[in-house]
Amino acid sequence: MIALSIFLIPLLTSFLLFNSKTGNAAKTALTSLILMLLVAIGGRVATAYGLTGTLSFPLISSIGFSFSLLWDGPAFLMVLLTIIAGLGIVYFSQDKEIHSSNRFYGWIMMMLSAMIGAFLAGDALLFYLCYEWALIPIFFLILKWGHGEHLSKVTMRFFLYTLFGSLFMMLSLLYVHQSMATPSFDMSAMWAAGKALTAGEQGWVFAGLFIAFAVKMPVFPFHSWQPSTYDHAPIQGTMLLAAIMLKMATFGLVRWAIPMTAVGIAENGHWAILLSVISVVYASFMALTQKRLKMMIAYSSVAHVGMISAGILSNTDQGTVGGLFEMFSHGILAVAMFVVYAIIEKRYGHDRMQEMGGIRTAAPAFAFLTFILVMCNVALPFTSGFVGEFLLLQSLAHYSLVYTAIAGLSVILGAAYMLRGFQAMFLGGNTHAFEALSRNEKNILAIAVLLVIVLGVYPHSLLQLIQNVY
Amino acid sequence: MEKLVALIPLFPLLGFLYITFFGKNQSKGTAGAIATALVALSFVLAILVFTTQLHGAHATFVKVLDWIHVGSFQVDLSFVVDPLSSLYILFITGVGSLIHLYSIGYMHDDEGFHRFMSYLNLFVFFMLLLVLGDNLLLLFVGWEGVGVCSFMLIGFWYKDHANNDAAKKAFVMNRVGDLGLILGMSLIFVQCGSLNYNDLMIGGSAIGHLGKWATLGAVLLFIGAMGKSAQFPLHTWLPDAMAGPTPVSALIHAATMVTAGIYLVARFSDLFTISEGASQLVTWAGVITAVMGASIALTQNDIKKVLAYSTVSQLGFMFAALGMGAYTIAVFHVVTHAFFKALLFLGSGSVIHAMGGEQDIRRMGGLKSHMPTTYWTFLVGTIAIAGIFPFAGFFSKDQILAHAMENNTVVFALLMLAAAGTAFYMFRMFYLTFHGEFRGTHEQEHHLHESPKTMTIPLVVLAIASTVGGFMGFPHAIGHAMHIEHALDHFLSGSIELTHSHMSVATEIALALISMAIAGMMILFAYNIYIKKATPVLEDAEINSPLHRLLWKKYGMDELYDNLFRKPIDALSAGLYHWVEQKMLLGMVDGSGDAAKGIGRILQPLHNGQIVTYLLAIIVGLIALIFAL
Amino acid sequence: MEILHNVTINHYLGLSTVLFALGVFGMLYRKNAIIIFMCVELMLNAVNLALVSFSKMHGDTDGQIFVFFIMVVAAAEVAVGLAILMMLYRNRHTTDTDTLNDLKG
Amino acid sequence: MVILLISALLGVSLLALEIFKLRRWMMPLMVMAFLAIIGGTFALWGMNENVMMQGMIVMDAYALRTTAVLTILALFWLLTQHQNIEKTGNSSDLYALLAFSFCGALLMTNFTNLVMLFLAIEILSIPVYVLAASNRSSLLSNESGFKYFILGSAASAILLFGIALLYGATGSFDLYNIHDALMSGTIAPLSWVGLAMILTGFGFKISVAPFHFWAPDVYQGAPTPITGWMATVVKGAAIFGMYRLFKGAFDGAMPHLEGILVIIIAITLVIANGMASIQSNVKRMLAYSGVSHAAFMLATMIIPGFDPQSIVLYVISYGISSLIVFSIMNQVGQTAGEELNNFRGLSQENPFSAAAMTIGLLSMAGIPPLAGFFGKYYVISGLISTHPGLTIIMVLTSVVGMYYYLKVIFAMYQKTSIPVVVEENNKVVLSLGIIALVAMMVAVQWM
Repeated sequence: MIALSIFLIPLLTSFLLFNSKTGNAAKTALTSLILMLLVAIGGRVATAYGLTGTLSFPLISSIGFSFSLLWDGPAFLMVLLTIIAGLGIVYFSQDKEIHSSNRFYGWIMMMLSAMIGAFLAGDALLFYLCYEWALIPIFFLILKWGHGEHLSKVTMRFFLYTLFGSLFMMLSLLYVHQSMATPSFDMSAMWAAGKALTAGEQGWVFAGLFIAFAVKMPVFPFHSWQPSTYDHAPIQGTMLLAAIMLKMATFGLVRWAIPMTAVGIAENGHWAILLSVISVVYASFMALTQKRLKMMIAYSSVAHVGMISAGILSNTDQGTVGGLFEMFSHGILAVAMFVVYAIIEKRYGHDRMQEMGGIRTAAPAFAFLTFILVMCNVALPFTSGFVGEFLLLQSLAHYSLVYTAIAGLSVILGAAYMLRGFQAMFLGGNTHAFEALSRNEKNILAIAVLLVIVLGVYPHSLLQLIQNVY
Repeated sequence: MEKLVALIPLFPLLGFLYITFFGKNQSKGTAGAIATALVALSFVLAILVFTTQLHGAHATFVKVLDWIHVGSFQVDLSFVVDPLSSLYILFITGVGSLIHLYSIGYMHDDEGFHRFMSYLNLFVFFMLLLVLGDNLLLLFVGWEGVGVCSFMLIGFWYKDHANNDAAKKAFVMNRVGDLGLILGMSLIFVQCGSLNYNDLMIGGSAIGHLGKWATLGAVLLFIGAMGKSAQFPLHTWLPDAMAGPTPVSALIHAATMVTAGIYLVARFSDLFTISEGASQLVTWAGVITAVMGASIALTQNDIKKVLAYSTVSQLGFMFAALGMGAYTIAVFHVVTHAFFKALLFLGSGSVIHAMGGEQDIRRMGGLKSHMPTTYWTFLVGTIAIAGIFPFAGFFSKDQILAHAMENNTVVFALLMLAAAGTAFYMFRMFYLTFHGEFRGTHEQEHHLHESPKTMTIPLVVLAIASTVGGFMGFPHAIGHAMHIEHALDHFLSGSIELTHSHMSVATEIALALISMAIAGMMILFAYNIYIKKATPVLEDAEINSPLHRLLWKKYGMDELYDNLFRKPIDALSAGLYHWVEQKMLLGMVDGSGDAAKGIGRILQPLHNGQIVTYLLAIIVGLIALIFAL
Repeated sequence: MEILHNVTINHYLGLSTVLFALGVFGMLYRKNAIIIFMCVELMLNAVNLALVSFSKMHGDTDGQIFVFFIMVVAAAEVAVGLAILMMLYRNRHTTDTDTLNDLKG
Repeated sequence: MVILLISALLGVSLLALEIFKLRRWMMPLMVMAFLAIIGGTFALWGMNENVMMQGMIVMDAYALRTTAVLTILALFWLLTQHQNIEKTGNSSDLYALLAFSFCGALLMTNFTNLVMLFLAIEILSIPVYVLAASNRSSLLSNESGFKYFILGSAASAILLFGIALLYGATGSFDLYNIHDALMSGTIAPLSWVGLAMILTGFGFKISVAPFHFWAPDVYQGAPTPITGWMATVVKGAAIFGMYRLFKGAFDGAMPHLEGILVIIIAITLVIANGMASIQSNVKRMLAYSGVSHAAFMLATMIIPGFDPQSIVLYVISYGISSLIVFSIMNQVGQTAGEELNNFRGLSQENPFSAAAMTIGLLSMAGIPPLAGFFGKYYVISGLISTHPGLTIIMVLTSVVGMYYYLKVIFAMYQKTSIPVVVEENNKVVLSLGIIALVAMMVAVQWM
């Protein structure tokens, strides 16, 4: 029931918004999100006292498809991320000028609903449905509220590319599904069926799944849709993509790929880990050469997810837990970093870093908060980025120390490009008139920084939540 | 009593938080007093903790918080109290509180005063974490934390991009070392299954599970140490780091942070002892650094740059000692070095303060009469570093040399050379600064003054420490009779491998005399050139002799790195971005779309609207089917 | 008469095939819509011939009955076809199929 | 039997109504007839096989389901298109022709004898020849009707010759007898040739490569409502008939057949999607997309076993999606034109139409949770273990498919100063269709 209501609240809100006036769309969305947060946390507490949050009823019994929602630690964590990121996005944009805002927030809420569905899904087909369905709202968000001269080309590329990937996931899931005596998409049945396949078959099944996830995460060389899409999307869309949407893919690795095809990955999945590791370094190089803030953040995001992917695929406790933790941390960080971008872009009218400078003098608090976020981005200890990234590197080290060393290069390169950007924008003497941050902007950054530090200093509870679930 | 250790890092942290969030309303005096008092409080606690270790060393663990527990990976926020860590916290908080006090005066006119004090507090917090952590990961927290503080403090005057560049360079080069440390940790965890000192070394001996990986593990840890402690080839950031305010140079880039590498190697002495190869590497890196640092310092004219290269060189001495197995001696040198180098930096700060920001010793001279306290304390520091009995530097440096003589003659010769150079460049700087005629502008001369009390008190305290600090490590020859020989050695034996020496008393005394004689000769040499002959120092443009130029240009390492790493990496990423990212990958994606359209374009003429064509296609299809079936 | 007795099913089938092929080739080579239309009829009649002969061979009447159906359908087709053709001619004043390519690509 | 009678009488009654000048009763009559047929199928749902007319036709579960599907499509077509038909002025002729065609379509679902098959095809096709040319003043419509007629009757002749040869080889027109004959002993070369010709004939009717060339021309030229009819009811009936024939007579009997079908499907997918991606005329693009959907429908034939669920689901999901799309297409075509540019800015003044069209297109593209996804799902799920290569081609071409559907969606949501404005006269029906597309997820299990 808990899971169902968290899934339904945003969906219903989106329908409500589509049929309402533009007046207080943001308030409605915020209210709904706060309600979700309360239900989620209350639900988690209630679960501790024995209430079952899960739900399952058959939809198409002939193929074993049921509407089944889980309410375990990882699912809760990702839902929490979705809600928090959603809150951040809506809170941030509530005082912005947005045309036909009711539909705008409607699409956002629908997107959240689809993603929550994917995170909660205890049924492979349901996961796939939500995974695909999430494309539609973001597609309209980009198309209708995006900007830039190549908007339609970029949107088209994004949509087709990600669709292309996820269709391979369908093939893989169907292959596993077909191998059962009594077909069922139920999670445990799928896991068992996947494990029963030969290593060779598992390798192929994994390949299909990984291509889907690799496109969405994205991992080199499947990432070429991402920077331009981030660039053209409205800032809220970019946040949705970076903070939550790509987590569907990494979460898919944890929830579906690893349990089903662990043997296949170990024997025939080296290429995927190699690609992930290459992705980390390659994206760092890309970020190093960017002149624009948004692009730099975009590439740094690619580097982070490459690390998540590599760590998860090396398949140890540290990898799985570290991966989940890093997803959460990166989600919050992504929202915050793009808020920083939006703040600067609004005041300068562009985001070419080399043409800025001295923001620190004008807005010391802003600089302070941003610096902590930058440090989280380069995985400084006592920020949440460190806990996740370190666990992932540990996990990767179990697989190969050489890969760890290569992926670890991002430790150096990340510091180089992040500090280069920070220096260009915030430090230096020349000052440009810089309007003080609004209360909303300040609040959202402060909360993000607080979360980042609290999670970095005391990640224990969160880590306990997502342990030993498999 | 040991439980109190948890409070030691807490006080500076509180100071940081308080000044950051509420400091704006406080006057500079109050804020500075709070910051200093909190560190001093920690110092008092550190003394208490230290005394518990005096009577029979034993390691105690104090757990504060559950931190990261994932499967077999179990790491807590937990502190270790043992001789090594208690010694370190003692001089960190001690020297730290003095420098805080000094900063109140030194930074008084700076608009970023509050910021400065809070950063210093934060730095002390992280430095304490580094040495108190009972596992490698917590050490790493402090390790990175001090790195960030170093970044913020080097670039403290952020409006000048030269400072920011130096800060960034320090951070990124440190990160190169950090990668080594991360990999080392990973290797140790994978092979030994734990990162806790207790499992690895103190309570257990899991470090032995490294087996054939021991050398690799030790080398990786040492790479981390190289970055933080500015060892060749990762040393170039330290001289640049002098861009920060002088107290920062004293605290971070002389006394404490840069010795974290020595702490790391000393802490893992069990590992380095079993790996001959790694120890060799440590020795040679140390020797090369010592000689190189000393040689560059001979030609530098910036008072802080000279001290910086001197620090590099002294750190090289310490690593040479570590590599030769003299862990306790290295730590001894860390402590004495902390005293006299902090003193020297603070003294130079006092000079710079008086000179209105001027740092070039060619523009100074004759300051002796204007600032007597600074002069005398600076003299103590200079003698101490030159290695003259009975000042602190003599004891520690001499034992390193003695140990080198026992082990490897080449190392000994090179270290001796570096020591000789040290005496020369220190006195060169000393004479040029305080003696002779004043060479600056009239305006500067007019403003010359002795520094305020907050600045001179720390100088005096440190000067005393530099004078008597060496007594804790009397060599056998002197201390034997009083039963206090190697007091520090014995104390530290609770934590790290003991240094073994088989040297006879006669040799020891002979060596001490020789090294002092050489130092004395060098001092006279410097006196001869700069006081007696008053040879003017060459201006930058006049430096022509190739050797001089090479040294003055710091062996061209900065340019080399620029051409070897920075430029190629920038070019590589720009190239990858243009060719692979934009042309190849995007081209592939868009190309696959064109491919589908291409199929259509090719087939379009077939769909020409003619019934005949369509019929023909049907017939051809039919015939094909007939043959296929 | 001798020859007629030697006519086997294969001969009928051969003839039917030839007729069918003629129809096909006629459709391919002629440009006049009416001729093409007649060629279709020729093909249908070829089928009729085949069906009747098979019917005879199998000794049942199914095939022959089928022929009646085909004839009926063919008649219907003729009616519809001619109507369309007339309309086409009225609008375009030609029955040349080569010019009928406004729809293509 | 009753069902067939209703459908046959429907056409006659419509003509009669015209005579008695009761045109306004035609539409209700048709609706009632369709509802009666749907009701009939539900009433008979669980019954046993019922062989009728001396083994010429059979009412079995397959026939009932497919009948219901075709009738639902016809009803939905009627509800979305009746205004357009009535606008033409000769609605009675058109309705009657449609009713006859519908009768043929129902016959396609329940024949067991090749004679009935032939009759069904002709009854299905001949009215549609006329319908395609029904816009008498339009040269394109004329051309479309003529091409359809000439090529269609040639294809019928080829099919017929195939039937004759098969009859010669096996001595029967009955599906099951043919199957038995083919299964026992060696297979005569005649039956190979016969099969090839039957396949050609059906390939033409359902329009798969290389027999698809007529489809784009005819679809484009015919009046849009008729195109909708052809793309849904006619194509559905043809594929249902083909399924019955192939599963009934040739299943397991012809060793190479499966391989041949795989090749045909693959070629069709590539050609159709490639051609569709370069079209600027939306209607023509939809025609090519219809060809690619035909390939999917054909693919249900090679799913092992006789499980009509996949084909039934595919036809109805594709049918409803296309009818929605063609309905909007028709409105835009009448006001602005059929080119891609004419769709520009549709969402500004007509958000409902744009949304409906978008949902229809997304469903055709197979985006979950719309019906089109489940259609594709069953096909791919059935083939994944036996023909993984083919499924990969399906997936890749689906992406191309998404590309050209997206082009339309982009155009509709593009901002423009002179947006197209259309009349929205059947929102309710279209909404029902959209709901059906979403509800299919749950309804799948009853198919």
